[in-house]
Amino acid sequence: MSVGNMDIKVSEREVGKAHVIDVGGEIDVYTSPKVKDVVSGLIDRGTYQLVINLEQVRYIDSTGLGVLIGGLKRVREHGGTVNLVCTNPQIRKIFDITGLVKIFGIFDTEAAALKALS
Amino acid sequence: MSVGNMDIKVSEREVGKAHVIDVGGEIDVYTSPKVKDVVSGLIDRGTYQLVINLEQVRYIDSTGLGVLIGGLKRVREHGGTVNLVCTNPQIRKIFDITGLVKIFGIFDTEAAALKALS
Amino acid sequence: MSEVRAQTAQDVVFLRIPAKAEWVVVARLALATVASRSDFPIEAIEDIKLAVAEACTNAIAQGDAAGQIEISCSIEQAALRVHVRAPSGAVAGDHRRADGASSGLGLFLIRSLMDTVEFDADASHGMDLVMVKRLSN
Amino acid sequence: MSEVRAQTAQDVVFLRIPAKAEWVVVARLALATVASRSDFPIEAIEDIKLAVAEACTNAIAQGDAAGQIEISCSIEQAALRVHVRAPSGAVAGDHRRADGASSGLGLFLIRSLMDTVEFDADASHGMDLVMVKRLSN
Ligand SMILES: Nc1ncnc2c1ncn2[C@@H]1O[C@H](COP(=O)(O)OP(=O)(O)O)[C@@H](O)[C@H]1O
Ligand SMILES: Nc1ncnc2c1ncn2[C@@H]1O[C@H](COP(=O)(O)OP(=O)(O)O)[C@@H](O)[C@H]1O
Repeated sequence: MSVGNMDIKVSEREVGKAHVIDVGGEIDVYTSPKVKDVVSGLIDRGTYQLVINLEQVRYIDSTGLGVLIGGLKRVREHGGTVNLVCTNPQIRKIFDITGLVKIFGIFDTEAAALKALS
Repeated sequence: MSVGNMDIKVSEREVGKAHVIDVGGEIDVYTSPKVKDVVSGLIDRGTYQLVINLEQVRYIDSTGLGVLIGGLKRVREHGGTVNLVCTNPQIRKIFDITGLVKIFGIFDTEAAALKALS
Repeated sequence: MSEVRAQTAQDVVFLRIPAKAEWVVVARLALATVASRSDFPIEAIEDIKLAVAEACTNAIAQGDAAGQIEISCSIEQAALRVHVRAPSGAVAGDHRRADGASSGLGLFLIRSLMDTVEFDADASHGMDLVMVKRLSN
Repeated sequence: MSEVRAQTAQDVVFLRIPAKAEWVVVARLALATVASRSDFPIEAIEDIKLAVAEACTNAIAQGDAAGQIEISCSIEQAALRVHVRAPSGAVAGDHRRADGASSGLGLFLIRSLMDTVEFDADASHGMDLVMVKRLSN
């Protein structure tokens, strides 16, 4: 039984005309504001082509989904897109259950998520 | 935050004239009887040269230490030895604190623990 | 006497945390550990984790920051029954945060992940949620 | 009123488990999570985990199998105060298991790993242990 690192890691980098946000750890009611800060910051600076890489995310709750949905709504107002990279089956299941698979582009690789932006 | 596999793994194998007991997981008040079963079973069958490999053990409590101490006492009655393989610093600390470093041979590798038996 | 108790007594794990976002992880992980010890498969453990967390998040959104969340988990034959309560004793109904009326997504997830769910929330009594996850499905 | 409460209130996580070996892992992990959220370094988290587990193991060895262990963890400025109680209400003193008089090794570990320890065990009241781990050492 091990206690993993509970701190979430969120960082962003520019890839061509898009920005990739890397998230690692557990996105819950305590940590999701940290994800929101980075997403909102990028959108505030006029970036509307986003890939959010969730490959290192082990857990996401409704507040985390809310951050993603909120980001998508904002970039769409400017003709932008949010694509997700997600391979974890438990997390894909959450996107399935909530019907969010129909709203987000969800990809197995970052390359595919970036390619689908343009 | 992840919940690891809470079931302990205990197995044994013959190496020359000695037996190696491999333990993996967490040795606590619930799981230590499973370790004791394997140690006692070997001693009951007349094996008094033992290496207990704790490399895959992430946690040990006083009941786990009690099993090791009990095994050592029994094999010593027959001129035998229990050597331990332990690299985890937290677990080595427990052996230090309790003074058990002076009673057990504790080694970084299985080869060293086996060599020290004879 | 002790035999009668042993027959009727059911193992219950009870946890009380402050109704604050930072402690939800304690509930989530404690319940995951209980489920793991109760031989639930990994996927069901993940479901229970998320359902408990959503119940806590809901209580935090609706409640009073000085409040507590009480989680009681009964280990039954082949099921876990989890009761999450957030009494709103200290704060009058009309002082509660209006923006947390109800998290549709959180409750939707709970209903999707657990086998049975009874949810009751009103301003005078706080939140009361009972959910059951069965071992076989 | 709510300001006064916010000033005096201290975050407390409370856990009650059946006094059985299989549930000690729940206490151990819950306390590790609390310590982790309270910014204790990994080594101190391991110390707290083991100390809480030893307290539970001690209670199980001394107590009544139908009993409960109560763990209360107060999150203080730069310390965790953990109170472990195992009331022996249901069982008369002379019915307790004689072989569990006291685990020397377990208590020794608790005293070694924690900064302050107050231990009280007697047949009529059960076990009562208060231990503190400070953030800075
Ligand atoms: N399956 C879904 N598809 C699209 N949008 C959704 C879905 N579920 C929730 N939303 C939107 O996500 C936001 C947050 O949802 P929810 O958690 O239900 O509300 P609240 O923030 O009140 O708790 C809302 O704007 C809602 O419309
Ligand atoms: N540091 C030590 N070195 C050698 N033997 C020890 C040490 N600590 C405990 N023991 C032995 O280990 C066994 C279990 O110890 P302990 O846990 O203190 O007792 P109990 O089983 O009554 O709880 C006893 O036989 C004791 O003598």
